Amino acid sequence: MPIQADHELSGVTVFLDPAGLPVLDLPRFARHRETLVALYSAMVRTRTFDAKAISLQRTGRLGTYASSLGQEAVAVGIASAMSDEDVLLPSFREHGAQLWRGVSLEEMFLFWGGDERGNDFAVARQDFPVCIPVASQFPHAAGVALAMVQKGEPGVAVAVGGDGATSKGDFYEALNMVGIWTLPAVFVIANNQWAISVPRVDQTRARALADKAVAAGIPGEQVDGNDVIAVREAIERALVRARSGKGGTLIECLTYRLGDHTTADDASRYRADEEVSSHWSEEPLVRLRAYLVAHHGWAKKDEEALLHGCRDQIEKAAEAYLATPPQPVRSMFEYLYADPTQDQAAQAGELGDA
Amino acid sequence: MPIQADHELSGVTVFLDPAGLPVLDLPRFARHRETLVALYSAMVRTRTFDAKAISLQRTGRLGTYASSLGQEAVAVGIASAMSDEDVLLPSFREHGAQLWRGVSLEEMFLFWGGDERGNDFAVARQDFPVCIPVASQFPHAAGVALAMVQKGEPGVAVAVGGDGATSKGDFYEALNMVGIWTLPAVFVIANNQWAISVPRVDQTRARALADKAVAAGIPGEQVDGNDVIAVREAIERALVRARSGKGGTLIECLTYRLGDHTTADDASRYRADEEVSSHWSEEPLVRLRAYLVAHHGWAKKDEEALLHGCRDQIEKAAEAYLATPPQPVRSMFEYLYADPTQDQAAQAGELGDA
Amino acid sequence: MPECTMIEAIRMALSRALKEDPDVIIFGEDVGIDGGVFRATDGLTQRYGASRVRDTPLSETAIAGMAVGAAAHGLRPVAEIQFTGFLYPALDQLANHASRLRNRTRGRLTCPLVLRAPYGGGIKAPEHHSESTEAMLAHIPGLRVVIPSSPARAYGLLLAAIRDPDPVVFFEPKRLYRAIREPVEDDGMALPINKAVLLREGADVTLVAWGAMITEANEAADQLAEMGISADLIDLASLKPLDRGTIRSSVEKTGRCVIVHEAPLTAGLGAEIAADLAEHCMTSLLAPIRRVTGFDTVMPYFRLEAHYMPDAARILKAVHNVMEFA
Amino acid sequence: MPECTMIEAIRMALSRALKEDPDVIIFGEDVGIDGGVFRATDGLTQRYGASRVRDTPLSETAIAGMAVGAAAHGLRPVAEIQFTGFLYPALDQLANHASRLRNRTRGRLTCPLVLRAPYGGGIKAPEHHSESTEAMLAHIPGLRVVIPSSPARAYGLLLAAIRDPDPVVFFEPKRLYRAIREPVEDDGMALPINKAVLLREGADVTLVAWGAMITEANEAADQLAEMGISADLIDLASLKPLDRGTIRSSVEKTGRCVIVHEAPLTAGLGAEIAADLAEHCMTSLLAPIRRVTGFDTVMPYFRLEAHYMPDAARILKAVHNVMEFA
Ligand SMILES: Cc1ncc(C[n+]2csc(CCOP(=O)(O)OP(=O)(O)O)c2C)c(N)n1
Ligand SMILES: Cc1ncc(C[n+]2csc(CCOP(=O)(O)OP(=O)(O)O)c2C)c(N)n1
Ligand SMILES: [Mg+2]
Ligand SMILES: [Mg+2]
Repeated sequence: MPIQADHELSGVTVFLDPAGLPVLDLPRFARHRETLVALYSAMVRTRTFDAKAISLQRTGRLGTYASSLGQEAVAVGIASAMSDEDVLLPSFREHGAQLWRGVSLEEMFLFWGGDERGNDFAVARQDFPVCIPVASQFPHAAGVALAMVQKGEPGVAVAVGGDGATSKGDFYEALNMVGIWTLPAVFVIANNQWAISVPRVDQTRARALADKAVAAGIPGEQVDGNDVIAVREAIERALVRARSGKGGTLIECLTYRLGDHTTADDASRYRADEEVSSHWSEEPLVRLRAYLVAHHGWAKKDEEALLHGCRDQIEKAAEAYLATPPQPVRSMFEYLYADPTQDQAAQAGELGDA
Repeated sequence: MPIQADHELSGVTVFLDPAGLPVLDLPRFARHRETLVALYSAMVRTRTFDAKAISLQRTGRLGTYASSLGQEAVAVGIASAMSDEDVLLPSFREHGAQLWRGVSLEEMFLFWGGDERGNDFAVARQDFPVCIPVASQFPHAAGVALAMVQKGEPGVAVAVGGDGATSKGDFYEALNMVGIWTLPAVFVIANNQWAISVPRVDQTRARALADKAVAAGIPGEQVDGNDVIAVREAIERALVRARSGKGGTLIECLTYRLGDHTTADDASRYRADEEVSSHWSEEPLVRLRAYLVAHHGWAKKDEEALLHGCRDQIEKAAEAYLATPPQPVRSMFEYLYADPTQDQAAQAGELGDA
Repeated sequence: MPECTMIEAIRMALSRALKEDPDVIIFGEDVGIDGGVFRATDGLTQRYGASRVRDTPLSETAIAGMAVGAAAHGLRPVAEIQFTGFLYPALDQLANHASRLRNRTRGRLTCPLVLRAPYGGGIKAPEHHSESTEAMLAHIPGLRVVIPSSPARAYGLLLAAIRDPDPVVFFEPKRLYRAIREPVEDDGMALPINKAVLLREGADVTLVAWGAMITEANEAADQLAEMGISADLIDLASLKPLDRGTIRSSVEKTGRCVIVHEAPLTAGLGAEIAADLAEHCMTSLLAPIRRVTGFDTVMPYFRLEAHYMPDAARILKAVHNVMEFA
Repeated sequence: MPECTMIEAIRMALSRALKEDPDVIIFGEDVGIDGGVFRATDGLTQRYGASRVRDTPLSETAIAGMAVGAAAHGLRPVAEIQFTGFLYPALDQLANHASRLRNRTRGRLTCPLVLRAPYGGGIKAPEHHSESTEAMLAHIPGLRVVIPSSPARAYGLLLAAIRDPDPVVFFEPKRLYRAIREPVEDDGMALPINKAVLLREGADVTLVAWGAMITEANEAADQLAEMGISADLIDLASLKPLDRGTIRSSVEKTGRCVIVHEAPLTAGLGAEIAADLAEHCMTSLLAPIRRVTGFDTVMPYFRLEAHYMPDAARILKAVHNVMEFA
């Protein structure tokens, strides 16, 4: 009498199909041109940032960089649903979410350029920096959510990780904590089908990553992660639920990593070009643009103005980044403890006048 | 469109109800008096061992001891289903399983008496010693199963942990590995409703611990852990499945910890006596004895002979244990590496002639 | 002033911290109604509520990770790991996050958490219940590591740890939980967590120890005194950052040093102390620096445990050895 | 004899191990078709099959724990952790199980596993990709810790690690993966993993280093030679257990010692070496023992990384300092 994962997957939430045709009534927020343009613009901005970052890396002016090409809707969808009082705990591929939250382009370049000042966000000051050890941000999110509860704050902690992250024990332990304490946390999985070279099917035999919510007794759901409207709608529902004291949700966004894992990776070693090109037809910008063109009179000149504006902004930010002198060498000692230690003082001395 | 854990729990497998009345046709193995008597005897032996261990601890002649009172059916049910070629990876409460597998009473006393020789089993030489860090035995089981596959051995790795163990990341990571590689492993949860002072409901919001299998895409099921027939039947099915190359299973045995967590614990601090006494009516020995009496002519003299035999055996083992001189002090250096290191030789010197 | 044991002093400090700062929160396995397996939190959930003194599921990684998140978002979590042997799953969060968050964000987010754990051997506990892992933690930049050796120091150091703006690992020598009583005033006074404590003064040799080894070192010093050898006894108390100054001054005076710890010799924290002295006090040294430590082997199961742990006799032997050096 | 890089030498050793022993199995993240993020396993899954060179899910704890189970049941797993910064979740299995299984069972079950990980800094990698955690591991009784510093030593030491009957942590200085070429014969000859290597001989000072710091120390020694100062250069190679004899003999000869490592100073492995010398070679020492190490702070993001890493200039300064000591 085995229990199998025999419940029906309730289906993947999607509003706009790859061609930009609505397959469901759009949620209220998506009826406003302004909102849709903002979402679209944020995705374009993200993609433009991405291209610039890669070109800076290729020319030795940025460090190893993780492109979010093809996943812009996940990041933008998440952040656009969030309020200021919420806290974002991103992995390393949510550039679009960070930008929407107010992290500046220059800060982003600084971080990926190997400078801690890129994490000293001028706004979104409660948001966490990019998390490199996969899945270790999920317990942080449980902790942030716990702090919100204790302090009676209305916020929700929103952590994002990849499909690979769902195999880690910390993801699971944190999910279980969210369940047990009914914490206001939303865990988002950006399932881009690959963890470096390991495809989704080799990551877990769970039918859906959203199914893992069952192990913690909280709801899980799948959304089309290339439909920014679907992502935002699902996150909004989860945020409302969390804010009303009903606890956490696991949301799996189905998307695809169109680029290499990072600039240090060569995906052609392990996946077929045809697979990648087949996914280009589903990417998130095209479909929203098509919808804007068809329903909101988005014209060529709008598109050009947007692109031009983005490029301009990003070029300026890149220039500012490139012109930023490194921190003084002694800065490496200045932020470790609130008060520098004797050892550090002695060791800083070894640096001489650098 | 959230996915909820909306699948039906398929129900808890049980053959003998608390009164010993069969509620289902008994499986084939349970139709033989001999088999049933062996199962019953093993449970009685386990409980007798338990009582002796506690009394030795109370009189300062054994270390902290974890009683398995009330959970004998889980341990005996598991081991009785296993073959010699299988490997048992127990937590610290499966005395009945270890005894069935051939670990001697004296070895058991030695181990709990703080002597490593208790882990140098004369038989069951591939079985793992008791695992103290909760849940860390589950990845070992995945590794043992992997070795069995690589070597073409017919065995299955059987790991056992408690309800508390299911909250740990290593349990989950290992379960996922078993799923992904279709490994011949059976993970058994002895859900005794408590992890020291933390009740099952505060361990996870998952409806059933068996549900956690969903997160790894393998089957999970619940059995009445106080019905040794049910435990053995479910484990047997899982072993057959694993041996036939179909992969792992998670089995949750519902039982109850009738004693303190260990001899260092005082459960009256955190749970009501009434709760405990209510569970005495469901404990595993009574029901099988009732069935044996009703259907197999188990007589008072059989019972007395059994008890007497167990006590006798156990007293002898305890005496042998108490008479065993400690290992030479230098033994602490002799088993760390295959070849002792220079440092150790130097340090052993410091021990003088001890 | 009431006399109390270390476990009572710890409970007193925790209770005061909960009372004085609403942001203090305690969580861990069995810290609630059970009051912790050693009773450090006995009565606290009843007194301060189950939302401030919380039982967690059995999840050391999440306990540490949650503490990081909660601390960064304004709480002062005091998390308990039930035994140091079960701290390993928490190390990733300590080393990769707790210790770095301030530095990574140039001070924007900070991590004022305390991770408490019963530490060390000597109580005939089961396997994996007697570990001494302080050296691993003391190697991690950005952490503080504190180990008290008496009830009063436990009280004052724990309060300091909780109030400190940075992450502190607080190891409690479980062998001392109930071994000593001393007067402890619940006056809310913290002790400095960047200073070693000179417990007794002497002229001939410096003994450096911490935790339960203070008792052994002290006993050795008593016996030495009878033989006319007087010792400085330094309780390190704060192991990271290390108060090198106090140790160096003492050794500059005595010229001899014996370091005592329970953890295995190789790469134990005693090595750092000896290395520091070898570098900075070489000309003062009248004899080699000796370390009296646990051996480089797994602590034996408890039947032989006593042979593994350093004791006054082994310390005396080392002291005689350095005194006789010519 | 073909010249090869360290990464090629490692691949050659792995390939030979797979070929010579059917019980050898490789698993880890991206070790399969991708060949590992540094290509250490490039082509191996194609050659030996996907069942012997296996991609795992993203699960460091399970990778280590499975390696323990597989090793105990007769395989010789060579598991890869993608970077040392992601090794922390594997520590529980290393410290609580791998290192102890033989001891716990009085030799009945053993744990012949190798855990490989790209190690150290110097390649301008992102956060958490440049860690040096060897001291934490070297503190754990029952483990071996090995770090090669050249292609040929990588080949011979890795073969030895795989054939060793006990668990070995094998850290590969990623900065050297492609930095040096030297002739490496694929002859299946292992190098001893309990011996340090005297790389150059001198009379005036002993330099002790490992991994990528050998390159810096060697450069320093070259420059010293020009100044008429000759150095013994010891490549520790096997860090645990430590070959104390080789170091002591050298220092007894030279009377001076400078130890170099990338990891932070405090409680780094340099401390153990200095402490050992301070205890056993005191009378030979002509000058204080100096350590040139990473600082006691988180390695800065890569823009400032170079200022954190010890280099020949810092080593020279320390050597001059000990040479001038009077
Ligand atoms: C704990 C840990 N292990 C390994 C790595 C190296 N690594 C970086 S990203 C990555 C794959 C992550 O896959 P996924 O979670 O799907 O996120 P994606 O990169 O696809 O966005 C790996 C293995 C890491 N950063 N952290
Ligand atoms: C990793 C770890 N954390 C904490 C402990 C201390 N501890 C020992 S048993 C136990 C509770 C275990 O509960 P459960 O898994 O339900 O098993 P049970 O004791 O009920 O058989 C705890 C917290 C431990 N041994 N290992
Ligand atoms: Mg992915
Ligand atoms: Mg339990």
